[in-house]
Amino acid sequence: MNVILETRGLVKKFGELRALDGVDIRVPRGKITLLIGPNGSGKTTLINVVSGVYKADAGKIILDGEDITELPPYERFKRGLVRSFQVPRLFAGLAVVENTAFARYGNPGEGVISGLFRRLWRPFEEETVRRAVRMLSFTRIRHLWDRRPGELSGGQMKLLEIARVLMPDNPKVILMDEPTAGVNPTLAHEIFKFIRNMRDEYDLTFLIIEHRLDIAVDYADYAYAMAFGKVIAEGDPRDVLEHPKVIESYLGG
Amino acid sequence: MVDWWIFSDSFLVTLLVYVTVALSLNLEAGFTGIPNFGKHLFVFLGAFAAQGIGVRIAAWVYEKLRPEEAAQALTDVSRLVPGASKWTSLVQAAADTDANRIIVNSYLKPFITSNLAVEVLLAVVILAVTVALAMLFGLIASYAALRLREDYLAILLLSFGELMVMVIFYQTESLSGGNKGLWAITFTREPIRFALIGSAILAVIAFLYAERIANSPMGRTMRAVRDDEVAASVFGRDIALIRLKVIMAASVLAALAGFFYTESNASATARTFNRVIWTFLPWAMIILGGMANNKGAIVGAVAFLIGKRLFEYYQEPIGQALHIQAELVGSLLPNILIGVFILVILYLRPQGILPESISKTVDFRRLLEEEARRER
Amino acid sequence: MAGVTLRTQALNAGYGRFHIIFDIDLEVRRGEILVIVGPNGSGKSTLLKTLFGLTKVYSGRVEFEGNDITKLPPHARARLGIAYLPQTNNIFAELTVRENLKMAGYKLRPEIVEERTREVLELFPFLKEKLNSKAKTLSGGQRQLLAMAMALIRRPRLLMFDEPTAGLAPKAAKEVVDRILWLRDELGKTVIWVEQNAKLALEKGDSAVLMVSGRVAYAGPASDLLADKDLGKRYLGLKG
Amino acid sequence: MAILPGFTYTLNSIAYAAAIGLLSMGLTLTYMTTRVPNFAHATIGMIGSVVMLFLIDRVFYDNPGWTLFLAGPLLGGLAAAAFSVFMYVAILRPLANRGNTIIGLMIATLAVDIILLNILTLILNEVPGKNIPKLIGAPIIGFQPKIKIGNWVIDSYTIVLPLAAAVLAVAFHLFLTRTSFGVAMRATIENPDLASAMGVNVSLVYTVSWAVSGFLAGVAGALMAFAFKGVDPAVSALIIVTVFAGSIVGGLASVYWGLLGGFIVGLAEKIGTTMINNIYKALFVAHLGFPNISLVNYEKVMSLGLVVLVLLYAPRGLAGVDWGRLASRLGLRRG
Repeated sequence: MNVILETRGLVKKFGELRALDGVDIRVPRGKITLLIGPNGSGKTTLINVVSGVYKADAGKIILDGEDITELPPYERFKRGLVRSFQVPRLFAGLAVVENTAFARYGNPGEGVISGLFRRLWRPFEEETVRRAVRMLSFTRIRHLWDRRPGELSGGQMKLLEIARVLMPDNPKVILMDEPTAGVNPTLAHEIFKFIRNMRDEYDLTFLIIEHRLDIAVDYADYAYAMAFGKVIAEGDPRDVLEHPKVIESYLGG
Repeated sequence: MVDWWIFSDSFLVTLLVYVTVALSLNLEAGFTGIPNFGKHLFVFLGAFAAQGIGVRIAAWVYEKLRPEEAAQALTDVSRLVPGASKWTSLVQAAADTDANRIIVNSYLKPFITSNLAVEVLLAVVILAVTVALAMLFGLIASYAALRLREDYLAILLLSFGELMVMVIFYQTESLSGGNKGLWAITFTREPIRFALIGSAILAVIAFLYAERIANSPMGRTMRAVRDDEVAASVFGRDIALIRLKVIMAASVLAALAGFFYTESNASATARTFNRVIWTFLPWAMIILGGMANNKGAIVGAVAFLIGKRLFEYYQEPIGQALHIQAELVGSLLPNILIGVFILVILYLRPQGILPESISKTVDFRRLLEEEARRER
Repeated sequence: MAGVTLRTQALNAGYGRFHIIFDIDLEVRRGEILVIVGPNGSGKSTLLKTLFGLTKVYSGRVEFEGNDITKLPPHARARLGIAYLPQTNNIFAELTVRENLKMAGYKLRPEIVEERTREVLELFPFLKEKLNSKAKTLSGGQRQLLAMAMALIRRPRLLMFDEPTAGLAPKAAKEVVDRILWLRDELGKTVIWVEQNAKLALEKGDSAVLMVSGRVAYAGPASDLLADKDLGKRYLGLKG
Repeated sequence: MAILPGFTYTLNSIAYAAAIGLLSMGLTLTYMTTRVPNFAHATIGMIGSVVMLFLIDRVFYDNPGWTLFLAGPLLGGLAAAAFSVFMYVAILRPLANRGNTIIGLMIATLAVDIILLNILTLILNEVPGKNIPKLIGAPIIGFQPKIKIGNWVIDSYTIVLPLAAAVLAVAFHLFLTRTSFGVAMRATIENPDLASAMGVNVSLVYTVSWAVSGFLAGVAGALMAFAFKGVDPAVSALIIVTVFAGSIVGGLASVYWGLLGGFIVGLAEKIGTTMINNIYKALFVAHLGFPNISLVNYEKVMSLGLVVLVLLYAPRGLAGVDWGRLASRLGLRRG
């Protein structure tokens, strides 16, 4: 298996609670990997630790051969780790197209002095905006380009959040926290179709927390199941879902 | 009818200076979400460069270039000012609250205006000092901005500004003249014109700068940091660095504004740089104009100052009507009204009068149409 | 219908723009335990909050003892006899146990509070020793029981629990569950019980609702659902 | 040369610290309930000073007996409480309901501060005194009963102020623990949603917290009026910084720690600075040839310094420090 993201013995404690209790996962390159498990099993904590929003108490995170455990979030991003949030964290004062364009890093005009020189950043910016427009039309919210997030519906906000994570140049791994929460089933299918298209077209790697297993299972290539801060099963998504331990973790003793 | 002269040169300088300070605060508070409640400190830095530091540099140059005249000046001033034996050099005497006036006006100013090279050089040095001070204090302020939540940060910046102005500069005479203040080093034979032209150029630069930045990728990043730090850092932005850059740039603008303001008054006293007129008033201006809106900040500044000026102009009739002393009408009532006005704006339009607009880094509409055509 | 304590019809609700639960029809009869199970993110807790008036209802209807309460605010529902016990933050940790009980009867007359406090202390004797300790010194299970005791001071007819056993050790969890059964058996209360541990809840409950992706996937006797050999698949939404 | 400051100075310092403590306590209370850092708080205290001044001018001019110390703080406290409630109910609450952010509300408190400060100044300038000709800047230090112990003549406010702080702190503690409304207030601070579900009128609790906060400020202001050279509301601009420092040092999460934080910062400003100055003079100036300047002027650096230290090393203030663990780590307690 060609592994692009790996965690080794990852531990995260909140007081007495060990939210992550030695988590080892290996995310295969160019695949869609599901991360499932009942409430409080540590899925979102894992995403937060991997993306650097929380610091790990022990263990290592390795992205494409490089140890990124100690890096701040923005450095992890620069190395190709992109994430979305369960409740979309959109920039309320930015229009939809600006929200999307912001997600691409590396604009030479991002300085209090370099920002003055249009010639310096214009080509990059034009390319960025073109790409943002493409992502918006891909996610079917292009017509909303000049709206603020506050004017969007919940589903549209999720779509914008998704358009955003696809903006960065050469992302290595895209972490998604419940991309279909709060959207209707039809749209949920479309979102997963879209993710699958992105995987095929750009050879992207996805690690996705998802509760709508009925929908997600058809699109995923691989799955990890967690319970009580540990990985309890991994493998083909359908097998993982029918794994007795997994069912037990959902149903309880 | 209002007499045209109430909009005198010095009023115009004040207006232009406030435009600059409001634009500068807008970069921090409106665009980047840094609640700088200590703005008065940064404005005062420019004043301090013009007086406290300016007179020392000028006196030092005077002593170096014209040692005999400087020695004579020291003797003269020692005769005129009691208790002068403590000074060993003109630099010391020039920063003394009692001797300062005589030395600056009778010796340093004639010396400076008589020699164009010295004048230009001195102006450049003092401007450089202003910029350096602004960056130094900006660095200190941004250190706090890295770690604190916005309400704590606002409290800290307010305390920081208040304490710096109050203690370091106001209670300690030797630095900036304490209660009496110091005369500043001014330039040309008509300092007010110099201040007017300087503050006009500065205001134009500040506006062009703020507009360009607002419509650049940097402006977008600043607004993103303001709206959600965590999301911005997850998308690769070093929040600390962005805040640092913005505070630095804004501080330089504010300090330069303070410099030209002091030039127009020819003197400055630290205690007049209080949080009401140099922090609260600029905040009032940007709130009136709509946060993160540069044109709005200018509209806010102009509206407030003209209103305040008219009030001062009509203080006699208003005072008679209200049965209170005219000078209190000029000094207290405008503050009360500004306070009330702010509360009304906050109530009517929590987002300000002019809303924030989409940035114009590139022509979004054209790119959208091109992309749509390409797709078809 | 007589004997129905609570009923919903085509209930759609969510938070602001996020539509979470769709077309919910359920009813709970007087004196029975209705368990609501389902994987996380299925909308169980949101449903419970909706029944107590804590979410935005887009359409549909909630009836309590025959009265339409869809538009009532939470405190009005509390006054009608509904108690809602959230999963966490259901007690005041910084207050003593005595003060917590006092708060529970805040709007009642002091004599009544005193009398009911005495009754409740008889039912939960362990609280007597802890009366003057801060509630944060209680164990997780004891906190849930304190929350239950607080609810009882108001003499509700319907109690709604949101995952009362979450995060508890098995022994403490059992104690809490026993108390829920006791509420029905000894006190004759009606209970709606949202539970993560589906097997446990289905064993104990009278009727059951299975939620998947914000919709009701099963409604009927709890034992039937428990006996379904495809329960696992059904639960994860893999089988309609 | 003595390192410790003199007796009278110490008494004055303790009184000042007690006043700051009362102010920090009130500031902390309203922050805990409504989350608004109130920049007008010190000026609200000045209402108490103004009331005290008027009482002296109109009533107690000839005979400033002990009743002055009862009437002044009480009436000053009530006036300040009334304004504080007005400020919350008529200004801050409507603004919050209109969707203003925390920064917007902070600006609003600054606006109220400016309005109130200028109105008080206007009153003192414009309303003629009956006995004291010029009210603004009137020194009233003489108008208080004297306490004589041997050769010492003590300004009695320096005794009354700490006493008042102690009494009010105990009274407030009893209110919070013994009355059901007080318990409801603590419950609301911890979890407003749950408290409201129990039938607590949360908005009434908030209003009362502003009343209490204003009352504490008014009492402090009334007694503190004696401490300054003349009654001038503008001193609030200086005091507010110290009050915030006290609240932040306390942690803005417990009224008791707020009181203590204010007290500590107040003492540090007065006694701490003097001691440092004395040490500087005795050691650095006398023996090491440092310039002979007075460090006493730098008392506000002390409060800022404490704030910076606390924010850097104990971001939740002294209230957030785990004292038990600290004690055992320092070997004071086995643990």
